[in-house]
Amino acid sequence: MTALYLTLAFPLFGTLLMALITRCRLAGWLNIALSTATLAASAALAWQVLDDGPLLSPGKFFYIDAFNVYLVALTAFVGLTTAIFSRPYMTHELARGRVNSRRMRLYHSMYQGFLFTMLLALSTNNLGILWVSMEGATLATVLLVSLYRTPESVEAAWKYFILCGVGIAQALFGTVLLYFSAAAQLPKADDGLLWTALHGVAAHLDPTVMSIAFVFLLVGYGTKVGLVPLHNWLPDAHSEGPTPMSAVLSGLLLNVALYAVVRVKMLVDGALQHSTTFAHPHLTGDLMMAFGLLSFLVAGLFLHRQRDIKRMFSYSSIEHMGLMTFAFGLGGPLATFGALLHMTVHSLTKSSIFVTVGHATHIAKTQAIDHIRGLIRTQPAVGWGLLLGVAAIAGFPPFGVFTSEFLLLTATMQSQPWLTVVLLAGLAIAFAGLFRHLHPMVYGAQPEGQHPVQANMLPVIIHLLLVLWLGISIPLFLAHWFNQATLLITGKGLL
Amino acid sequence: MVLQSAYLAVILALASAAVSLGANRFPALLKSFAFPLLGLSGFAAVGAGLGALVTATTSVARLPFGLPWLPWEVRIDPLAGFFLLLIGVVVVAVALYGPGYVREFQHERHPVAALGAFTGLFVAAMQLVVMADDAFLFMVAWELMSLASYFLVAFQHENAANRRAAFLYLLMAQIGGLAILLSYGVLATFAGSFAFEAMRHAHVPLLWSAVAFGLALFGFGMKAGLVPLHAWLPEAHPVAPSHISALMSGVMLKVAVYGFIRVTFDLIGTVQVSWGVIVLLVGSASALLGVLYAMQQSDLKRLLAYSSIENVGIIFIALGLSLVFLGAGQPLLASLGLIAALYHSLNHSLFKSLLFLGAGAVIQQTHEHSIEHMGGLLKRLPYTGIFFLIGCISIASLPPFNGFVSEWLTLQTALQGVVLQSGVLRIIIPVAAAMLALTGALAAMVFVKVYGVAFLGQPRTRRSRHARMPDIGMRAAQALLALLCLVLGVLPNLAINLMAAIPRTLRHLPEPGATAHGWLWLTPVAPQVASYSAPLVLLGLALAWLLSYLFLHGRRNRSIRRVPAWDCGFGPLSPRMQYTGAAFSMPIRRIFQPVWKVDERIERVTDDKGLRLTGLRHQLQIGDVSWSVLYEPIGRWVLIAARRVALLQSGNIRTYLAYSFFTLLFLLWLIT
Amino acid sequence: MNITHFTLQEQAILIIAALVLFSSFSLLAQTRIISSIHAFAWQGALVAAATALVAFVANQHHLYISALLTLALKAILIPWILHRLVVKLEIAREVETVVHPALVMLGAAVLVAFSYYVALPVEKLSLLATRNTIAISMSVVLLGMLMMVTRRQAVTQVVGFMSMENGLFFAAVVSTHGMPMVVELGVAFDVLVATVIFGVFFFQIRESIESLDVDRLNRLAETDESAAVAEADVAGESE
Amino acid sequence: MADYLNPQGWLLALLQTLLFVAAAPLLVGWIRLLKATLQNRRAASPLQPYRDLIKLFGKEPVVADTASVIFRAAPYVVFSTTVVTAAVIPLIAVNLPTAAIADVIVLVGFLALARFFLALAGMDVGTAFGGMGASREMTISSLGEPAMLMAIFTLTMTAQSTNIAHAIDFMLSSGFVLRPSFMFALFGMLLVAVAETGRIPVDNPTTHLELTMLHEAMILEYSGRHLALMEWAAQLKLMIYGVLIVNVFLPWGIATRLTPQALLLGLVTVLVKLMALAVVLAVAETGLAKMRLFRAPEFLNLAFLLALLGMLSHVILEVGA
Repeated sequence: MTALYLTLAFPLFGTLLMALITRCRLAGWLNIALSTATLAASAALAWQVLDDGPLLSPGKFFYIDAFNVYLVALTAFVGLTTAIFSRPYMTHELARGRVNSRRMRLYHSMYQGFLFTMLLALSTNNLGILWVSMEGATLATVLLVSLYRTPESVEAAWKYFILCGVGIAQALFGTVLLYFSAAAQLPKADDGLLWTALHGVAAHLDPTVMSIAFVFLLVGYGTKVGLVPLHNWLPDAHSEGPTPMSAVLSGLLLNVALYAVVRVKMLVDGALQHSTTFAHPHLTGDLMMAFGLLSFLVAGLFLHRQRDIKRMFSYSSIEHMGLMTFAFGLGGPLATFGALLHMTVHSLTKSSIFVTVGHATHIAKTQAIDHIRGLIRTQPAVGWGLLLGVAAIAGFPPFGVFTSEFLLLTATMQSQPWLTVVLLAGLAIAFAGLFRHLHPMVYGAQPEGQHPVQANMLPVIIHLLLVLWLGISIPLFLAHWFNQATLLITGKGLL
Repeated sequence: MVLQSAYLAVILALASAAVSLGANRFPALLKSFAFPLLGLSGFAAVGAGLGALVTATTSVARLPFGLPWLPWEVRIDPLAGFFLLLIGVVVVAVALYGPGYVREFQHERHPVAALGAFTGLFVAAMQLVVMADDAFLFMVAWELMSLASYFLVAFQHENAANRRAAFLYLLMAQIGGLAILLSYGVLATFAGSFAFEAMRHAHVPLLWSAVAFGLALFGFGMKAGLVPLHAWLPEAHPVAPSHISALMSGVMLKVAVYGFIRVTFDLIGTVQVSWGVIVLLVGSASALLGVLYAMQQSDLKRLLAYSSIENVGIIFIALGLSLVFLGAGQPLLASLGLIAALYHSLNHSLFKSLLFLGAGAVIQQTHEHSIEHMGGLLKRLPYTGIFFLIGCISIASLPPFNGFVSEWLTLQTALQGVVLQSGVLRIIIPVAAAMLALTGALAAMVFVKVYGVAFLGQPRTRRSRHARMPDIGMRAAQALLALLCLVLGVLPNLAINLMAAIPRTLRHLPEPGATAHGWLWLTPVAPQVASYSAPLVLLGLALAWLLSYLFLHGRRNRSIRRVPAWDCGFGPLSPRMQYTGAAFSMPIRRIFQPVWKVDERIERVTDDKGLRLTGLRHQLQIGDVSWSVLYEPIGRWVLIAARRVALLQSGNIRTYLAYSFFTLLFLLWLIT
Repeated sequence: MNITHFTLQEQAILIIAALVLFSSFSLLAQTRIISSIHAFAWQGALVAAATALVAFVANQHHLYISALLTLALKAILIPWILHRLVVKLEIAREVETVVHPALVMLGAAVLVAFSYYVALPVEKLSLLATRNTIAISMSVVLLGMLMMVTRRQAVTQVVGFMSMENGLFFAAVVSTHGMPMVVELGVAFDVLVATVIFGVFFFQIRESIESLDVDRLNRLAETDESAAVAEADVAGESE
Repeated sequence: MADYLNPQGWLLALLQTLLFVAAAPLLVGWIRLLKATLQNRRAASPLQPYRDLIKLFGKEPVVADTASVIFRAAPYVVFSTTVVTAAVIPLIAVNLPTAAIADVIVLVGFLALARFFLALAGMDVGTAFGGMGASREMTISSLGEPAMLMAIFTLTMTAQSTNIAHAIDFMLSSGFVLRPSFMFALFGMLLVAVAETGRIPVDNPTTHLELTMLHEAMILEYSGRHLALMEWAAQLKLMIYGVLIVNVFLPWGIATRLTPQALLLGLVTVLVKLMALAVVLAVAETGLAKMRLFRAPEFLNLAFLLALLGMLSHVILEVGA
């Protein structure tokens, strides 16, 4: 229990502390230190949960099970590595004069605040608090998106704010409906938002209300997941903010939003599948599959027309989130296992890609793909990092993304054989879209006036090594971990 | 024992990859460690292969990698052993050749570390593909193979053409890989597992097995370069460093063939005659078109790449015959066809690697890629010249070299089509065989062109006039391969006896009695049907040569006078008077007009006043038709779709809000 | 059961609900920013009143607190902040044109009908007298979105957003006597912070495009013509 | 091939080969004589080719200084390959051990090998004519090969063997049967033979007009014994095709048992048949004119078509589907 509180306390404390610290250099290091502490705490928490099962805090306010604890650990981990990357990066930005020390203060404080909201959203047991912290995440990041104060960044931030705000509002309406239908079933009305309580009585909840609620929640949290056609804010926000922000947004925020959707789906499924009257019991799954597939294909096509490197990779994030949504919608242990694995490898790979992209943009002094050239010649570490990262995200073995996609395709083939063709077509299109832009950036001779920058490739190396490891062989404890999560979500395990 | 040796091969290859990572800082590493390790890996592979073939045993193992419920299964049966052998031989040659060849790159400060590392990975991946016994490991190794070779293709990425080739290669490799994955998926759905062992015993309904077969043909055909899925091959093979081209053309295509054989003959239980016919037709088309395209190339390595398409086509003709006979219940002939296909795979990997290594030596010395700029090289590079000649004779399938034997076996198999019931097949098969004959004859013409233009006559450019001999290692590699070409041509029974176990262990086919009458006679079906004795042929040739030589030189005036060429009395010869490659292939270009996208124009160059004609400029571009009819349209469709989709991102926030709004309303309407 | 079976207070709640709906319509109809802010304030007040009434009827004491909260936040604080911002930005007198106002009104009416149709099955479930108001609250939410879609003014968009929040809050109150306290506090906090940040953004937008017309925030489009523009920008950047 | 160990058979095979090689120039002389008489010219003696060969052997060979080793090796390769080819063809007797060494497909391979080196030799000196000749020769032969194989297939489908000796045995054993497939195959074979041996109307062995010659263009630079070998090989090739045609399609009279009288009979009959064939050839060559190079493909397509018809008629008329 203390581990949990510490996990939440460190970033919260960090948020306040950073707001006071004026010396950027110190702040950068502190940022790393706090993230390390958070990671340690979350690791302890994970260990505890793995050993003696789910964990319900007194007052039922927090609930930690295999599903969210691994996301907690992942969040803390990526938070740390990104913090490591962000220190030299932001110092460089400061040197370039794109930010001043006041904004640096804001940046660091909000970085911790963002981590806090993420961890809170993951660990809470109360759907209302889940909503509150999701909104909090938006509030924490929106000012960072407009950190550079360029017209584009302000515009992006505004869109991000409005669209996510509206989406989140819809989610709140869905939550209210949930509460409403639960209140009828539960003795104590105040428990009506506790996930544990709801899950207990899910079978008795009214299917119609639940389905309406699910629609609101799906559209609401789906906006934050970035499902087409609710995705429009995502490429803007990811491309205009500082790169460490893009890394955590792509690597973490989307995961957490999807996590919320899945949690809700579990409830609604409980209601729908036990009811005898309701017309289509697989509504949730079908909706998610439809959204997922749509996002997957559309994002793949979008990749072909990108001019901004960060924008391109944010579209690839949409694509992969679509794939995961599809997989969760597909249901079944195999698909779910694959989706969980994909969540992990995607956030690892994608954040590492954004790290390299950050360095690349520093080398070329622009984000325009047309002006990033010959990275391998200019700075081999960055060039190869980008190349390998993209190869990994494109699903090439021996990287883990291949494994998860392999599982997803297998699962699809078993339940929906014809959708497999669509998936494969989408994969091919997305692949072509990524590489056609990647090639001229990494290959070719070194353009004049382009010099190496002081880059910290440690996060990239760590992430890629982890992904490689997951691709060659999944360690047993991790497999069991995923398996428990699968057990929770689908009711039957894989191992 | 076999397994250990195979593991050793993989580990050594990986070790060589690891070692060469340091090559940028210590260039000596490559020469003194990386390539020797690669060579050892090759020897280990040969050992494993021979072991599996000689003992005709199947060894199985399970490695602690992969998914918890899907460990890596490894299995080496004679088929896998055969391909391990094939890989190993070429790898040994490449390891000999490498040090001398990459020195040039080191001089030009290319990052040779990447070269060495990915070469090692590439070899290891190919060995793993052959060893894999479950779809997951197979796919991992397969895609790793594609990825590593992709990096090698992109090695000299300074010029844009190479980048484009690499991109095209990776894209098509990816698509093919997905198709293969899908085909395995279909099989696994019925087998309930991704282990090959389960697939072998699964009962797949006819429709689905046909789907699986089609996907496998598509996927592996794309890798093997069957027309019209070949577009990447002539782009990618030439731009890689030559020893890599040798590996790609010589070995990687065979790995694709292996995959096809594994899936079709081994995993899919029942085989239909119609499949065989399809494979036969596709093979014939690839063979003919491949050689016709090769005919019109002037870039040496590009020409060789196209000829690889041709040879893969020949291999698939033999496979198609084998499938037809299998479906028609003629196991003996089926195994004969299989043997023919395997034999041609082995031969092609030998002489194609030989030719690519030779081409590499030539290009390294002359820095010319187009044969139109070479000429007279036989005098400058005598060894390479002779070995290259041997390669040309072999690939032109002329006796007494190895190419002829396998093509002869294929023809013999085809001739047995008479035993089939269906008259249609009895017509199709001989026509296909005639196409094969045409292909062979054209191939001979192609390589007369190559050798005649590049190695004979007079040097056409200064650089080819000053070419120098490559170093000993490079020559040794070519010598090894050339020797093997001759041995496999003269003692075919040796190789066939080695392969004899494969049809039996693969699907209990009877061994063909091709070698039933002793080492001297090759009798595919029966001595009274057809027989060929390569040793005696060689003996006869030697005898006749000797006699005529003695007969002529036993007399006086054995002296030979050297004079300027007569040339029907025209003036002194200049290199520019020689017949060019384009001119040489012109008749064929006119006869088979519609096969290419020919862009030929002749410009009249006049003096500044535009009155006097000072010269003619002849321009010739040979385009691949498959681009204009297949690939470019697809690309266009994708871009159009992307443009449509981009309208979503209109930039107006109210539109975005409207999306969200209407999505909500639509869903609400949907569920109530 | 129809309205005659209700107690007087319950009928009063229904009256207020109707007024809230009306306020949403008036928000849609307002063209002057100031007056839309006022309308928004009135809506907040009405919601607060409704909350108080519900608290009285169902004597749920914690609802009094949230009623106060609503009053303070939605009826006073936020309108005041917005008002000051508008004055600061000197757009108080600005009049924005709505395209086809009649059409918008019609659409709004349709939306109300639609949300009633959607909410029917929900209402069957509840035993509260106020359940019929769920349709109302849902339509308030939808009308808020409609307002955001139809208005080009950043400020009015915010107002629309806030009125959505009103709708949500109203729904929570009337359908289920309010959410747990902690949640409501959290929501209130978020809304407050959101308002502040909105304020910040007005100035940022203002300094970046010299106006608050959100239609002019379209540098990040990806359609072809915008691509051409982007090209030009990139070229400019590179020099 | 049970008897491939008896020395007598080998001896006979050797003799037959020598006879084959020796008789080749005579056939050419005979054809020339026939043509001359048909064209009302005073004919040279049929032994003239021998005189030419001897003269050439006597002369000192002159080699262009641009030529490489290939140029000097080619004549020997071409000649010995052709000789080996001749060795496996039953001339006067079947069932000789040599017949088993190679079947008819291998024969095609041998001829291709000879052609390969001939073409290389043509390109070696680096003159325009050599290259031109090589290009044209290879083109025509590559079009001829499928036609020839098609005709062979038609035969083998009936005879169930690609081994010439066994095919001939089959013909003899099955008696005289009128097979439409054989008719077509025979015509196809004839056309291919004409094209391959460089006779009118595809090529003109007597021309030295640079732009019309095919075979001659490749050996322009040769002289002395090299030239002699090349010429001899060409004459052998003509003889080979002739013998193939007469012995495979009309094998009657060839010796099946190795008794002296049988061999004598075989010798006589084969001579008669060859002379008859020569008459046909001479008449045809006198009647026809050489065609343009780019009509040659049509000529060979016709050959292929005939062979294909033969195969079809075999499938349809003789066995039925």
